[in-house]
Order: sequence, then structure tokens, then C-alpha cells
Amino acid sequence: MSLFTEPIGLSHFLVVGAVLFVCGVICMATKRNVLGVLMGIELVLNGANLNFVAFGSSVLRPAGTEGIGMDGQMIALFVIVLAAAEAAVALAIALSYYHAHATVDVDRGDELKG
Amino acid sequence: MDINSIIPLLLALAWLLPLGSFALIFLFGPRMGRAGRYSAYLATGAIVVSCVLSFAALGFWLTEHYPHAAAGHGGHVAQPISGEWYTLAEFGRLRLTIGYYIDSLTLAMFCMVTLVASCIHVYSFGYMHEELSDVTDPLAPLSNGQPLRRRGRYCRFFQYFSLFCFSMLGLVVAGNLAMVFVFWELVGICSYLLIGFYRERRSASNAGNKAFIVNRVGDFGMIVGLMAIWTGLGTFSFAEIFSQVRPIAAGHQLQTPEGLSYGLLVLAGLGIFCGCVGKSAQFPLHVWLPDAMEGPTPVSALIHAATMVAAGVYLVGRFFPVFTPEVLLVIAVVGCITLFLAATIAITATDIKRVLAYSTVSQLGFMMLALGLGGWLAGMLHLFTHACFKSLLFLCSGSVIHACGTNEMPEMGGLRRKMPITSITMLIGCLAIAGAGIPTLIGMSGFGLSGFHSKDYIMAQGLLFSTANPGFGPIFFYAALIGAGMTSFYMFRLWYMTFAGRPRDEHVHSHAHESPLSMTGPLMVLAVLAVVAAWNLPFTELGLKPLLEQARPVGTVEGVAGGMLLPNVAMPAEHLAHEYANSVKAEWSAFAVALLGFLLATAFYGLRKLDPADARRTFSPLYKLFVHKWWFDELYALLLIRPVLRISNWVEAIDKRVIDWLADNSARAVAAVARLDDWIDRIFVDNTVNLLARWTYSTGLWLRRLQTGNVRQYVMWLGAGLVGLFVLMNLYWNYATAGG
Amino acid sequence: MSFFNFHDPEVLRTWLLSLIIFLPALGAGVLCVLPIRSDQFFKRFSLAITVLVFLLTVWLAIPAGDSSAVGHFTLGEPGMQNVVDHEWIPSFNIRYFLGLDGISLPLVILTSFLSVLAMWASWSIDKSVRAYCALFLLLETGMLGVFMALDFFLFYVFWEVMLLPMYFLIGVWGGPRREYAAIKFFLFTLAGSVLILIAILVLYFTSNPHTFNMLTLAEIGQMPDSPFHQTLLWGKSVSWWAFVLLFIGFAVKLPAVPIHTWLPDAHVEAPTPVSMILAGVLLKMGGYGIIRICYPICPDAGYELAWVVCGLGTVSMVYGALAAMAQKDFKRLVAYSSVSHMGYVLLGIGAWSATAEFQYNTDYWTMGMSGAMFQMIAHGISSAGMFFLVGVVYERVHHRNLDQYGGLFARMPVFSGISMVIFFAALGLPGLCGFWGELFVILGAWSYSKVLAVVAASVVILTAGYILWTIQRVYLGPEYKGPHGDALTPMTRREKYIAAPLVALAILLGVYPKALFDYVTPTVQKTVVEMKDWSEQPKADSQSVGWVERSEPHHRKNPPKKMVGLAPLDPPYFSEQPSVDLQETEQP
Amino acid sequence: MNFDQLLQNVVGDTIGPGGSLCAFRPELALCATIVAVLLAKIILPGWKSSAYYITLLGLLAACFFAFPWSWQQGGIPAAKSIFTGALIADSFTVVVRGMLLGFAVLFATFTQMTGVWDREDQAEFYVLMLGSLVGMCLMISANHILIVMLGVEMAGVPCYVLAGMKRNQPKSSEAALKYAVFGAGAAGVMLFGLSLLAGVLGSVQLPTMTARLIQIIHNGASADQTLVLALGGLMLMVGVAFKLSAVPFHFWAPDVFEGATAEVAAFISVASKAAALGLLVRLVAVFSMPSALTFPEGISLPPDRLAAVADLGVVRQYIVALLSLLAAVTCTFGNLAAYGQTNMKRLLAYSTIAHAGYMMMPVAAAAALVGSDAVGAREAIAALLIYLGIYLFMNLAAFAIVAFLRNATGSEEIADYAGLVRRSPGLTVCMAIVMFSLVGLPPLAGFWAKMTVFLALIDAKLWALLFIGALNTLLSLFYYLRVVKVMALSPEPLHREAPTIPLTSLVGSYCALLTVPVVALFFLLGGVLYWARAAAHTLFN
Repeated sequence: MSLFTEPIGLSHFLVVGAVLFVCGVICMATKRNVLGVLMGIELVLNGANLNFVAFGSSVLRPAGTEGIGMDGQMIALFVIVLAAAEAAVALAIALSYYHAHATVDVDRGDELKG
Repeated sequence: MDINSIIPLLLALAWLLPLGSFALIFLFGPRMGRAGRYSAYLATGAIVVSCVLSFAALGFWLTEHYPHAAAGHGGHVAQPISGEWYTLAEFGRLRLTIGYYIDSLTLAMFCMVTLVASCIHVYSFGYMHEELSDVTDPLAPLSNGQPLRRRGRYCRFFQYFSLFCFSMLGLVVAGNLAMVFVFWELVGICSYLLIGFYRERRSASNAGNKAFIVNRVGDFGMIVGLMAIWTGLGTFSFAEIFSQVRPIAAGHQLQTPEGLSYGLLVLAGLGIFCGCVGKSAQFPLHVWLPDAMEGPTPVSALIHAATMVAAGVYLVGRFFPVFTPEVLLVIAVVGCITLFLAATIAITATDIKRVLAYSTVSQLGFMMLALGLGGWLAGMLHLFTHACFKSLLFLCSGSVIHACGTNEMPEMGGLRRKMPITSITMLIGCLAIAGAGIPTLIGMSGFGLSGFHSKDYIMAQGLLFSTANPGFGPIFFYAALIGAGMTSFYMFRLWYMTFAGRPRDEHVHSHAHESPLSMTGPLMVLAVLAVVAAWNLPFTELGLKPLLEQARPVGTVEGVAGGMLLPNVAMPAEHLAHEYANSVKAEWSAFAVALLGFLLATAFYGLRKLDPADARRTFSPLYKLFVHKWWFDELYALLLIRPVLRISNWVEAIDKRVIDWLADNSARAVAAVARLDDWIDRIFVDNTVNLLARWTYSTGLWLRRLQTGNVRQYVMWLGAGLVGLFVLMNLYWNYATAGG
Repeated sequence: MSFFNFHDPEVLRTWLLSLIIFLPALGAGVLCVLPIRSDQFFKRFSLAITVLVFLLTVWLAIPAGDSSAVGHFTLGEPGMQNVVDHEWIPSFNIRYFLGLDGISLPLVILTSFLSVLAMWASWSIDKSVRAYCALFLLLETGMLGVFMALDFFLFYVFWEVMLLPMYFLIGVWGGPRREYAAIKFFLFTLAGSVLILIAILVLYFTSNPHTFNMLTLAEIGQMPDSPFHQTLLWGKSVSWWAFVLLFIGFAVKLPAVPIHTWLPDAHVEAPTPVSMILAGVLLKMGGYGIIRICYPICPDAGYELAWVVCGLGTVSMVYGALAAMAQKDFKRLVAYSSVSHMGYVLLGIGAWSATAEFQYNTDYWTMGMSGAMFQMIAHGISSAGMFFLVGVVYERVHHRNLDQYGGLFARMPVFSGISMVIFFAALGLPGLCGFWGELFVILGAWSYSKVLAVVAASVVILTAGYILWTIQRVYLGPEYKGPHGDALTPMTRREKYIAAPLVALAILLGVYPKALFDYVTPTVQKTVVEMKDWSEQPKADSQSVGWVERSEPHHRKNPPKKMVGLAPLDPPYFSEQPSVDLQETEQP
Repeated sequence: MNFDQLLQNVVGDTIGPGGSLCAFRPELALCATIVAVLLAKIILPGWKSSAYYITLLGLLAACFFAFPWSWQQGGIPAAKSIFTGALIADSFTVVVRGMLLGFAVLFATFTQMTGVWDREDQAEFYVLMLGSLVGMCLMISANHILIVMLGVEMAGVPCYVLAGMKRNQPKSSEAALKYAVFGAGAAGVMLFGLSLLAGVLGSVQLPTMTARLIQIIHNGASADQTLVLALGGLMLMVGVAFKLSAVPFHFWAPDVFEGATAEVAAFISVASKAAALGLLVRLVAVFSMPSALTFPEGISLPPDRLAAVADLGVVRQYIVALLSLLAAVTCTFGNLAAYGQTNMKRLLAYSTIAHAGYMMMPVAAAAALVGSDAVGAREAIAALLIYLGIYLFMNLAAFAIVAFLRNATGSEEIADYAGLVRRSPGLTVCMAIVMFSLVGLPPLAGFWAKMTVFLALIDAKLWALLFIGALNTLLSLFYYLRVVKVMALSPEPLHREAPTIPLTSLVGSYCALLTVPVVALFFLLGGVLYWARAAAHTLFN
């Protein structure tokens, strides 16, 4: 039976998480706008987050297996905070980048190479 | 008083005195009087004193070993005095020492060398006097065409002379082969220095190099011989070598010692002889001696006539017991070729000194021939007599050159009246070398100048050998005969062209004058020697022959039996050669050819009945051959020198082109790789990312059209790296698990 | 802390040897910080240091006789003397282990002696003298250390220490193409020393217990069932590989064809004093390394590869001589003559190792190897002299083109006289130092291979050829043909004083070689006898194919190194204190 | 258990005698310093360099707390986990942390000396540095997924800012952006990997995860389990590799080093690398060997420990393969790429990459050895620490000289160093020593760094790595030598004269101070060795 027919379970969450992760990476890799890139980062982190939460939930866990329990949720919270902090820093850097280059196009920053 | 201790002492003194004078002149030479004129007295004093000492030593020797007629041939054999002065190096059983090996031969050599050397030293006073002041050397032109003016080098000349005397005496007294080799090289270097005495002249320095290098070729062979002996017998000392090769147990007959196969024994003999070939200018290494005449005439007289070149013969004589018959045969052949070759060249040479040089080579050939045929005494005797008359001849020629200022005989002539002493002494010399004398008539035995006796012995030995080995024996005898004939021819040709007839070059003739007493004196002394050298003291048994007879190597009295390789070649016993039947034939034939040569010379140059030019024309091919010295120099240049130089250039090229090329390029290669890698970093990475990006686009993902920029490329590479690593690890994993 | 208890001879020895090695380095340090700016002072100071070191080494060389003063050398005593042995890095069993025997002592003295002369010859250096002197002194420390070190690791360290000063001395004070020459020298030597390092590690790990002690390693290597016999790679034994690596490393220094090309460039570009040191001392390290390390530690490999060694030696002799004959540059010519002369060393050593094959008469081996040693010393004297003389004339006329000399005899008589002696010494004239080494080497080679010996003997002709030709082109002839003719002034007093000792030594060693052999021979004989015993061992399964079929007898189960390593609890710095008492000193 | 009992336990475990906090004092000191610095900026704005001195004070205090005074008497205590298993406190933590703090002291002084931050944002600089330092301390003592994540982020994020702190400089901000984006991406990947691991292994505490891993392997892992585990491990490794700037995750390094100031470059190249290696060692140690802390109650395990060790063999093999691959590629790539460089900082960046490669080798060796002899593995880790300790001095010295020269000439191009030896010989000598030490020539400490690593490789029989390492040593010679050549041999350029920095000056003496150990440690290896072994002592048991 396939994912689509079976009831929502752990694997569905994981699939979504994986998709988020991939989207994030591709977004980072394709967006020229700094903010877009930062969004990509958020997507990646949240993909991981989703995994943690899913693994942590006692409902989704197959019976008789050890899970990570509350740790999952806790880590998710921490990651959210981390993401926020990182976003702040990244935005600040983006700002100074904008000051320096008068644009937020990351492709303009190609002085350093080789 | 024990001669075993006193004689070595005397000889050591006689040997070291010249060294002392050398050191003194080397250090203070130029400060000895004006232009160092007193250095001459020092050197001469030294050599004269050592001459006296040598004769004293001889006297002591005679007190023990007075030769008796009764002793007969090889009857009384005197024990040689051998010992060591100090040790050079010691490796377990192997010892290398400075020692001595003294028998009557050594003593005779000492007396001869010192005596001749003293004469020549005195002679040099006069001959070299121009070196006292500044010298103008027309033969060394400067780049601006002017002749070179240089300081005189009077003291240097005597300094080198002293060094030479030291080396020569050391060579004679040497107690082992290594020591012989040491002084062998030293005399070589002395001759190099003295040949190149006029070092500004290109010809002189070339001749010096030629002499030394050709000698080195000989020494190379000698080293091989040394190696064989050293490794086989574990010693260099003559006494031990002889006792091993000719043990008493075997009645002093030649036998191969353990550790040395017969082949190696032959090789050793050949090697040693090879050294002698170089030193004594035998074929094929004879080419250096004529060029060596670039040196001052006293040098030619002392080194290149009387002593050094004889050293080769001396060594052959000294090492005689170790030579197998095969080696002796080789020696004979070489000697035979040499004496003929050199004589032919001497016939056509016009440079007075070169004529003498070639005659020297030829005479040395005679000695080698004699030794090779087993005529030990003959060879040695000829060595001594030749030393006397050849040095005399050279000194005379020197006096002539000194008077005329040229070496070319065609520019001389008619000097008889101008320089009577020189001409007469030279005539004596010619007679001596030609072997003038009265052969054995009924009853009374043959009698003549010194050369007569020695040559007579050689002829006799040759004849005897031919009878002993009828197969090929006669060749040697006839070659010797022809050689003797040519000898008398070119010697008298020389005398006639120089002294007889009317002057050819008025300018030269007008300047000519008799030399000062310092030069004529030695001439007269040597002339006397040239006459009497081979005689016994009247009414005694005391003379060169019996003296040398004492030194005859033990076990060779009865000749040398056939060897392993050539069993049927036997060197006959020498005393048989003096049997009446044999010697009378030899003497008369020798006398006849000598006379013939004399008459021819008279006919050509004395009475001018025949014109040399006709002869040249008739025999033009031969003449060309002779006058070009058989094209030996050209041959060597073509076969040896140029190839070596070319090879050395190749080697140089290899170094530059190949090895360095490799080294440099490997370095460059690394750098190139680096650049490539850098290039990869710049281009390849970006492009892959581009490719990757385009690929993602073309896969029709629902992405917008994307353009790659640096940061994003990096991120892309992050993902790519992840995937790549994963794939790699998977591959590795499958491989590893599959591999077990 | 009894390290200053000078009544203890051990302590005195330690101080003496360490002083000899490190005094120059100390001087270099002082030189760097001195607030003086006078170049003359720097030179004088460094000269004083070198002289001091030389005197100390001379003190070492004085035969002890019955008075056993510390440091004197006991003649006829073959073993190690003046041994100094302290812990350095105990956890790797690395020791500060110095010692002298008949092989190393002469080289040590040669080093200090040439350093004095070279330093004195440096008077003409005028470019940043302070750095020059400092580097020079550092170099001397390295050289002395190499010859004294008995701990393999220490040896390697000193070996590398020489590298950098030499690089800078050539690269900064050299001629026009100095950078190329310097880099070339550096890379060649470094590549060599990397190989040496690998070999050292392999031996270290194969020996059990792990040790860097050369003498112990030699003992292990000569054991009947030595752990070095186990197969390492491609069916070749450990000792085979070690030998090959070490040999290549040393052959670069020696230098042997075809890895010699750094030498001519380095010499041509280096300033005169550096050339003197380079030719006089550095080349000897190759030979020393082979004698001291390669053969004793890997006898079987040496036995197996003797033909390579001897062959290389002979090839180098011929090759160098031929190449020298083709040179136009005076200094290049001398450099190539060095290649040729060091070939004798290689041949002597190699032949020594190989005669084990068919005869057990140790005397000939001893002779060959002593000859090699003698040749090293003699070449140290003659080549240093030649380079100095070249430098003298180069300083005057600033060119080295052989075709543009001539007539120097008239212009500089004393100089020419000295040159004659030195060049004849190089030519191998009897009565001068060059002769005996060559003679004994060739005589020794005969018992290994007659062909090689004959070829080697033939080199005397080539040698005579290029040396005489050089003399003719430079000193003889009517007049000087090159530029700056008026600058050809006679030798200064300083130059005479530098050349005189070289001439004197050349003559002394030529007339009385025993003076040197008395030091060398006993040790050589000992080594040779050891080798003989080794080669007389039953070698049923050790045929020259290598050691393929050998099982691995000494494969270590749990290495004792770890036992040492397990104890991090002992306080940190006790391990640093060199303990004075000799626990397990050099071998019985 | 009821709640207050739990509370009791927690409190006792945290602040009780020998509780977690006393093992955590250095980090606390750092945090306090951060606060102090910020306060000082508000309270005494007049005092220009207040930040520096307070930082120095705090760092010294941290060092004091970090120094293991008790070892002399009690010997090295066994490892213990603190904060209920979040962190692990053992000799490794102590030594590496001490190394970091010591470096920080030198570094702070150095920045104060170059005075790039002698502006109003000096305080921020030090705060960021300290914050990053705290993150690093967490990294090296991580025992829990969360701590791994936190540590990496805390260590990383401030560095992004530092890289971009040169205002209005395009290069600087560009570098910062690249660093941030790349770093964030790497962190994301790592986090995802961690989530996978945690999910499959059903735990977030590393030792427990190992235990589960053993269980799974023992019972035979299913294919997809293996796949997910491998992928997760790989993603985790990506995060570490980014910190290590290991190929192919190194792209940020050259750009950041060039864009940021030399000071920041020094910090990133030494401190964050050391921390990353610490983390790597932690992970390898945990996953390659069941540690004493591995067996919490309630997990059924294979009968004995040996079996467990055996079970982990496959994991070790995986780790060794991965690390060897990365190490070989990194070291070769770095060395070769360094050739073409003309900018000194860029060259040093590539050399840093190369050295990261060298430093991963002993870890691989350790992983390879653990199974057979743990002692050998410890030796390998000790080799790594020796390398780190020596590398710290060499690189700091190199960057310091670069910075001083930049201050003097305003250029960081190698070509502009030409003829430096004439003007400031002392500095040139220092640079030469450092360069040759980076090559690894005796008698310089760098030799021991490489030597010990190679010894470890030989011990682990990783011949391929050994060969590559030796080869690279030879390769690296060229470009280091080039720098020295330009400084010493090349003639002084005509248009401008090289700067004059005598060793007697302040900065000169600082360089000398950093160079002395580079020479001295060669002869006094024993001390370093002692500490390195002490650090490795508590690992793998």
C-alpha cells in the first residue's frame, strides 16, 4: 500500500520534512535576493524541525519502539530560537552588504574568488 | 763494520741530499745571491756529495763481494740487502713501507746516476747562464707580436733538477713496488716540469702534458699489475715477491704461488712491463719522448737519455724473476719493433735533438729486446753504456745548439774547426753508440768502446735465441742487426751534417764558438766514460760486467724454461751466448753492419758521392712514412684524443640537457599541476555548478529560470558534495562488503 | 642537579662534546643580538669562535696514551669513545647520544679545520655580514652534529639543520643564478633526506624494542635472525628497503651520478668560502652516512646491492672526469672533479662490503674502506684548496672562463706554486694526499671485481688529462688573455695564510699517511670483522633474492612503546631532565 | 519519582559539591566577562580600551578555572557526564578548552596590538569573540545532539559577524554573507542529519545512541535503516567538515580569509578549527567505541562489552573510510591550490585547508585502531593534539606578521614583501621559521606535528594516507619556500621601501614571543606530549 492510502503516520511527516529540506536547499541555491536565500535557510531548518517533532510525538511512534519523547519538542524549540538568532545576524549582514553594494543581489558579490 | 747497516745509511744520505737542496731552493731559491745563482752551487754540491757517498757505498760493497773470475757466470751471487725505513700504512697482514733493496745493480745505478747527474749539473752552469738575467723568448710571441721578455728562472731549473735526482735515486733504491710506483710518478712529474720549463711556449707545455699523460697510460697498466700482485701475494716488497714466485724449495725456478693463477702472473708481468713501456718510450707509447726535447738540453741529457727513460729498463731488470716466458717474449717483440721503428725515423729527422731522441728510443728498444730474449746482463750493460754515451751526445748537441742557436742540422755544418772539443767528443760518442771496436780475431777476444761490448752481448743473445728457437727466433737477430746498421748510419750522418763539410748558413757559422769550460769539461769526462765504461780495471776482475753479474736474478742463470702458454719458447742461458762460436758470429755481423752504415753515411754526407735527395725521391713513400714518424701522432689524435673529447662533450650535454632537464621539469610539472588545480578551483567548480544548475533547470523542475552566482554556487556545491560523498561511500561500501 | 659536578668525567665529556657542537650556534645567537654594527667585528668574532672549536677538536684528537685526560682519543681502540648518552624524548626512546670513533673523529677535525679557513676566507664578504656569519656558524653546528650523533634521530635533525643555512648562504650571497642553484640544492637534498627519514622510521618500527640508537640498530641488523629480514614490500626485506632509501639519500649528498647535478650549479653560484665548506665537508656526509649507517645496519642488503654501489662509484668516477674535461668554467670543472673523486669513496666502500662473497681476508676490506676514508679527508683538503684558489683569482678578475686565463705564473708566482701543489694533490700525485686514497681504493676494488677495478684505474689517465689541461690553460702560456689583467696582484698575506695549512696538510698526509690511518684503521677493521662474522653466518634461507620466504619471526604483538606511552601520570617535566648516570650506555 | 525528588536530584547534581557547575566554571567565567564588557561600555564610556582589559581579565580567570590543579595529586579523573548527560567533562575537554583559552589570551593581546578595533565597536568585537569561544567550549564537550547543534551555531554565528565587521567594505560584507549563507546551509544539513539519526536510534544522547546502534547492528539492521543511518552520519559529517573547511565544503574559507581582517582570519583558522576537531574526536570516540557511559538502565544489550566493540566494527570502518577520503582530498587540494595564490591571506587559507587535512588523518588512524588496541588510538589522538598545539603558535604567528605588515604597508600581497630582509630582518627570520615549521622541517616544532601524525598512521597501517601525507609535505615546501624566497632573496622593489619593524619594537617582540615556542617545542616535546596524552587518556574506555 502506498503513502497516499495509508493513514497519516510518521512517514508522511518525514516526507514533508524532506521535501521542505530540499526546497530550502534549492531555494538557497537559486534565489538571487539575499532575503530569498535567508528564507531558504529557514526552510531547511524547519524541515529538520518537523522531523524532530514527528520523532518526538508519542502518537506517531510505532508501538514498542523507543522514541526520543519530549526531547524532540524541546530541540524543536531550541532550533526555532537558533533560527531566529541566525536570521537576525544574517539580516544585519545583509544590511551591511546592501550598504556596501547598494543592492541585495548576491551575484554582485563576486570580488572574492580563486 | 757491517755493510748491511752502513750501505743503506750511505745510500739514504745520498738519496736525501738532493731533496734537501730542493727544499732549500724551493723556499729561498731567488734569494740565493743575485737571481739565485748560488742555488746552482747548492744543487751541484748536493749531487756531487751523493755521488761520493754512492761510490763509498760501492766500496763497502766490494769489501764483501769482490768479484772473482773463478766465480764465473752467476757463480757468486751476492745476497741483496733489503730492509725498511718506515711504514706508510698497515692493514693487518698488509704492510706498505718505505724500504730499500740493495744489490750491486742498485749500487751501480746509484753511481751512474749521480755521476752523470753531477756532470750535467756542472754543464748546466754554462748552458743555463742566460737564465740569470731577463730572457727574451722569441718562441713565445705575445698577442702584439713582440717576443716575450721574462724574468730568468735559474734557481727553478736547479730546484727541479734536485727534485728529479731525489726521485730517481728513490726509484733506484726502492725496496718495494709501491715505492717504485711512487717515485715513478715523481720522476714523471719532474720531467713534466722540466719539459715545460719554457712554460710560456705553447709547444713546451703541450709536450709536457703529452709526456705526462702518455706516461699515465703506462702507469694505468702498471696499476693493474700492482693490483694483481698485491691481491695475489699480499706484499709489494721485492724480497718477498721473489721468494714467493721463485721459492728456494723449487730451486728458484718460476712457479705460480697460491692466490695467483698463472694467468694473473702473466697479467701482472704485462702490467708492470706496460708501465715500463710508458716510461722507456717503447712502442706504442714512444711518441712522447721526441716532443720532450722541448726542454732545455741538459734535461734531455739527464732525464730523457741517461736516467729516467732507463728506469723502465731498470724495472724490467729488477723485476726479471717474476716475468714468465710469455711476458719476456712480449717484451722482446716490443723492444724489437721499437728499435726498428725509431731507427727508421731517426734516419730522416733533421732536428739534431730529435735524431738523438729517436736514437735513444731505438737504444732502449735494444735493451728491452735483450732482456726479453733472456739477456739480462746484456740489457743492463747496455743501459749503463748507453747512459754514458747518450748523455755525452746530448750534451754535445747542446753545446752545438748553444753555439748556433738552432736545432736544425741543415743550417749547421763545418763546425769542426770552430768547436774542436765538441766535435771530437761527439765523434767519440758516435763511435761508442755505433759500437766501434775490433771483433774477436783468432785468439784475442773482441775489444772496443763501451757500446761495442754491450751491443755485442745483445747480438750474441739474439743469435743464440734464434738458434734455440729456430721457428721465429732469427727475426729478432736480424732486426737487431738492421737496427745496429741504421744506428751507425744516422749517427755519422748527424756528425757529418753538423761538423764536417762547409758551413751551410754563414750567419750561424759566424756566430758559432766553442763553449766555455764548464760545458766542455763534462763533455770530456763523459767522453772518457763512453770509452771505458764497459772495461774492467786493468789487471783486475773489477768492472761493470762482473759487478752486474753479481746482481743477476737467482734462478735465471740457466735461462728461462718454457711457460704454460708457450711451452716451447725458452730463453737460453746467457753465458752460452759468450761461447766462442756464437759470439764471434754475432760480433762480426754487428761489426759489418755498423761499418756498412758508416760507409753509407760517409758516402752520402761525408764525401757527397751520393745525393740524399735522390734517395728521398727513389724511396719517397718510405721517406714520407719515416719523416711523418709513421703518422703515430695523427693516428692517436684520430683514435683516442678526439673521441675522448667528443665523449666528454656528450657527457656535458647529457648533464645539461637530460638530467637537469628532468630535474627542472619535474619541478615545473608540480607547479603546472598546481596551476591546473587552481584553474580547476576557478573554472571547473563554477562550471560544474553551472552545469548542475542547468541540469536542474532542464529536468523541468517547477523552478523559475535560475541564474547562478557565487554564493549560490557554493551552496549548490554543498548539496552536490553531500550527494557525491554519499554515492562514493556507497560504492566503497559495496566494494568493501563484497570484498569481505 | 649534578650537572655541574665537574669531577665526574661523564659530565665533563658531555660538556666538552656539547660545547664543540653548540658553540657555533651559541656564537650565532650572540652575533644576532650584539648591538655592534662593525662588519669587521662580526668576521673576527666568528673566526674566533671557529678557531676555538677547532682547538677543542684538536684536544679531542690528541692521543690519550696512558694519561687518561677527558676527551683524548685512545689510539688503537676501535670502539666508540667519549660517549655521551642522555635521555632526550624518552617516550620515543630518543636520546642525546654522541660519540666519536676512528671514522668520525677525522671528519670532525676536518670540519672544524675547514670552517676556520673558510671563515677566514670570508673576509671579502661585504653584504649583510651579520647574517652571513650567523648562518655560517649555524652550518658548522649542523655539520659537527652530524658527525658526532649516534642517535639516528639526532643525526637526522643535524642533517636537516645544515640544509637551511646552506640554502640561504647560496641563495643570498651567491652569484647571478643563485636562486636557481639554491632551490635546486635545497630540493635535491630535501628529497634525499625525506627518504632517509622514511628509512629511519621503518627501522625504528621494525626494531624491537623500538630504538633510534645506531649502534643497537647495527647489532640488530647483524643478528642471525634479525627482525629486519622480514619482508616489507614486493618481496624485499626491511633491510633491503632501508638500505636503498638511505643509500639514495646519502648518494644525493655524495653526490653520485645521476643525482649529482645540483653540485655544479651550487658550486658555481656559491661564494668561495661556502664552496670550500660544501666540497670539503658536506660531500663527506654522504660517504660517512654510508659507512656508518647503511652497511652496519643493513649488511645483507649491502651485500646484495654491492654491485650497484660499486657500479655507481665507478660510473661517477668516469663520468665526472669526462664532464670535467668538457668544462669552460673553472669552478664547474673543480665541481665535476669532486664528483669524480667522490666516486672513489663509493667504490671503496662498496667493494669493502662485497668481498665477503668469496674470500674472508679482512685485510683487503679494511684497506679498501680505509682508503675510502682517506680519500674523503684528502679530497676535503684538495677540493677546498682548489675552490679557494679559484676564488682568489675570481675575486681579482671576476670571470671564470678557462679560455681567458693564461700566464698567471708570471703574474702571481706564489699563487701558481701553491696551485700546482694543490692541483697535483687532486691529480693523485704520490707524495701528496690525493694518492693514497685512490691507490688503496683501487687495490681494494680488485678483490671485488677486476673489471671495475681496471675501469677505475683507467680514470687516472682522464684525471691527469683534465688537470694538466687546466693548468696549461690557466697558469702557463706567455700572457694573461682575459679582462681586468691589471687586477692580477700577488696573493695577500691573509690568502697565503689560508692556503699554507692546506698545502702543508696535503704534503704531510702524502708523505706520512699512517698519521691518519692510525686513527681510522682500528675502527674500520672492527667494522670489517663484524661484517665478516656476519657474512660467515649460515645463510641458508637468505639467498640474494631477498628474504621473501622468511616468515616474520619478530612480529611484535603489543609494542612496548605503548607501555611507555601509557604513563601520562608522571609529572610533566621530569622526563626532560637528562639523567647523568649512564643507564644502558653504548653496546657491549 | 515525584517532582520535588527530581528537583532535588537536579539541584544536587548541578550545584552540589563536585556538581556540574564546578566543571563548568570556565564557561561561566566567559559569560560573566561578556556581561562585564557590555556593562563597562555603558558605565564607563570614557575608558577606551576597557573591553580589552576586562576580556583579558576574564580570560585569565577562565584559564585559572580551566587548569586542572587536581591532576598533580589525584591523577587524571575518569570521564563523567554533567548536566544530566548533556555535556561530558573529561581530560580531553579540559586540555582542549585550556588550549582554546590560552589562544584567546594571545589573540586578544594581538588584536589590541594591531588596533583594528580601536573604535567604538571594540566591545562588540570582544563580546563576539567570547561568545564564539563559549560555543567552542560546548562543542568540545558535547554529549548530546542539542549541545552539538548549539555549540556549532554559537561558535559559528559570531564569526559571521566578525568576518563582516569592517564597515562599508564590500569585500568584508561579501565575505560575511558568504560565510553566513554557507554556514547556515551546512548547519541545516547537519541538523537534518542529526534528526534522522535521532529518529532512527530513538535517542538524543550520544552514548545512548551508540547503545541503540549496537543493538540494531546486533539484531541485524534492515537495509533502509542502514541507508538512513549512513545518510544521517554523512550529513552530520558535512556540518563538521564545513567547520574544518574540508574539501568539498571549503569554499567559504579562502573568500572569508581574504575578505575578513587578518585577525579574524587567525581566529577562524585556529580556534574554530580546534573546536571542530574536538567535536570530530568526540563524535568518533562516541560512535566507534561503547564508552563507560554508554549503558544507561533500561537498554538490553549484547552480553558483553567485547561483543559490542566487535559490533561497532562496521561503523568504525565507515568512519575510517569517510575520514581518510576527506583527509586525503583536503590535504592534497589545499596544498596544490595554494600555489597560484598571490595574496598572503589567501595562501594561508589554503594552507589552513591543507593542515585540516593533516589533522583529520590521526582521527582516522584512531578510529582504525580503536578496535584492536585502544592505547594506539589514544596515541593517535595525542598526535592530533600535539599538532593542534603547535599549529596554534605557527598560524597565529603567521597571521600576526601578516597583520603587522598590513598595518605598516597596507598591503597583503606576497609580492610586496620583497626584500623585507633588508629592513626588518628579525621579522623575516620569524616568518621564515614559521613557514619552514609549517612545512615540517626540523629542528622546528612543525616537524614533530607531522612526525607524530605519521607515526600514528604507520601504527594504524594506513599506508595510503601516509604516502599522501609525505607527498604533500614535499609539495607544500614549494609555496612556503616561495614566500621566504620573496622576503629573503628577492631584491627590494624600487618604488617603495619595505617597512622597518625591528624585533625590539612591541609588535616585533610579540612575533618573537610567538616564534620562540615554534623552535623551543621541538626540543621540549616532552611537555606537550604529556598534556596531549593526558587529554587522550580518558577517551576510548
